[in-house]
Amino acid sequence: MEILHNELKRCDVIKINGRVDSATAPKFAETANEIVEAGRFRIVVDMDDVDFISSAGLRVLIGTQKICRRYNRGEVVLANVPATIMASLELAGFTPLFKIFNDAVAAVGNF
Amino acid sequence: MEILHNELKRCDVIKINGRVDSATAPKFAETANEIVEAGRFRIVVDMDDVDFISSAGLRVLIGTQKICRRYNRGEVVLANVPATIMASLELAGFTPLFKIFNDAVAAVGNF
Amino acid sequence: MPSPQLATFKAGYTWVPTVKFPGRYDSLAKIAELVHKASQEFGLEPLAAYGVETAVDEACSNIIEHAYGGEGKGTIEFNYRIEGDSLVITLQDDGKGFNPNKVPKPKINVPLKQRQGNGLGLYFMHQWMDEVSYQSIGKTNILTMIKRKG
Amino acid sequence: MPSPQLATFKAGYTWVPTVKFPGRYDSLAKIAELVHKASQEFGLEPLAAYGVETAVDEACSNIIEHAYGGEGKGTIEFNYRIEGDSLVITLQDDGKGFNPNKVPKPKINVPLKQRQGNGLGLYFMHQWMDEVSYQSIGKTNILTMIKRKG
Ligand SMILES: Nc1ncnc2c1ncn2[C@@H]1O[C@H](COP(=O)(O)OP(=O)(O)O)[C@@H](O)[C@H]1O
Ligand SMILES: Nc1ncnc2c1ncn2[C@@H]1O[C@H](COP(=O)(O)OP(=O)(O)O)[C@@H](O)[C@H]1O
Repeated sequence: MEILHNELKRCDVIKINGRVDSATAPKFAETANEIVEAGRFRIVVDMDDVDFISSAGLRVLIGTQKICRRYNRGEVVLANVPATIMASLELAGFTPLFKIFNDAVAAVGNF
Repeated sequence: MEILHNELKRCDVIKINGRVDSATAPKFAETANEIVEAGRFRIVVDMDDVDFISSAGLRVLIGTQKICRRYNRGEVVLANVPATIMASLELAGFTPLFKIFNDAVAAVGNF
Repeated sequence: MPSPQLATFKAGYTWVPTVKFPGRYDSLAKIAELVHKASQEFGLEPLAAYGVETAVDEACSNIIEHAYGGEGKGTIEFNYRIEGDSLVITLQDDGKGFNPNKVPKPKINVPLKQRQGNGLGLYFMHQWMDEVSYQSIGKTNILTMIKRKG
Repeated sequence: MPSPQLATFKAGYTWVPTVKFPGRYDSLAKIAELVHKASQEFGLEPLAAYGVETAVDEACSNIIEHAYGGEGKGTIEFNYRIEGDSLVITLQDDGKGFNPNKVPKPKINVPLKQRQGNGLGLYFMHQWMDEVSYQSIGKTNILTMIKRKG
């Protein structure tokens, strides 16, 4: 897994490439933590190149969403979600908890 | 030429596909005019799929930039500029007049 | 006279040797490669194959985290066979056993604040596979998961 | 005795028939296709080919806008030939002629407020091509632009 972090004016984009499983989810969590610890709570997770995400990865998403939504200070949104991962998010009941955008431009532009 | 216009929260994205020449530049100008007439002055021009742009297209860019920069109310920025078009922009002396971003996400995120 | 092993073979049965992986999280990607191979051989479409990958990943993560209580404590034995219209995957460990029937289902349709981050593993296994069964024989725990075609 | 036309042929000279286009802006994309073909045949790399496309597009736009004063008033005759290391492109019209030497250079390095939107056409032609010449013979204006290799 590879993580690219792009700090923009009004939000941060985390682009994940590859597999998010128990081996790699900690790296994703670390990036997300760095962002919220910097006092930034508007995050776009760009999943265009994610091959696979297990419940370990979903755990990071939900944990970060809880922190970001607190005091209405921001939120995590998703972009470019592949069909397979969309099915997982639906099974997990995540689709009502995250705004999902077709592309990263729309996701960034929503903030 | 095909034009896609995407109105986001804080800016508008114009994505141009194909050739911008004297035949098609008026359509580009029309889209840009609609945006500024709606009182919106932050515009991203995404050139990823532009094959060619003549001075007729550059004229639209500079005209729109003048309108948007007035009273410091906004600006036109460029994204995904192909190498050939970058050479044209440089010859035309446009590179100091427009912020140029590697991708549309960075361009939108700059507003 | 055929050997005893061969005698158990049925028509449409593909036998593949068991592969043993260290019980570490970096084995997950390697196990996933075998799962891809199995799904392809079985002829699963991409979404179903993604589901099988998920079920196996969750099962193996649980073995490391819960059965062994951490990385580097034991091994995971992976095996698959294709029996007619069934892809049968087994995972074996010799860690701590558990009773899957005593594990509560995760609460899926709750507001964000009440939503738990964990508890999706077994749920995913049941959602993506057609059959999931677990037995402990002596020190060995065997998880069997079956995916059917169509 | 060879025909007078053939007598002017030199070694390494490719003769291509002149193509006549209506003086309308939607001819520009069609002319660009011929220019691509010419650049490819001549073996130009993509950036140089883009420059030739630009020069021809600007020249034809000027013919329609300035020589004819609008669309649908006359034709543009396009011809190219490859002479050794030179790609020679000619454009002919029978509109109003002009004196290119009297056209001032555009001001390129000025702040946005002073920057003009027009005046880049002739400048681009000279920047992207190695030679640009213009003559009016009777009612016919001929623009010749040459791109050299390397
Ligand atoms: N292979 C296993 N060995 C022992 N206990 C397990 C195993 N798999 C699951 N469990 C138990 O079942 C619970 C639920 O597992 P699961 O649904 O995967 O969610 P999570 O791992 O997020 O807790 C675990 O917390 C653990 O107590
Ligand atoms: N083919 C032509 N016939 C007549 N006048 C021309 C022609 N091309 C250029 N001109 C004159 O030269 C000027 C500069 O042309 P150009 O550099 O292409 O910029 P622009 O077309 O934007 O004015 C034109 O405004 C016009 O007066």
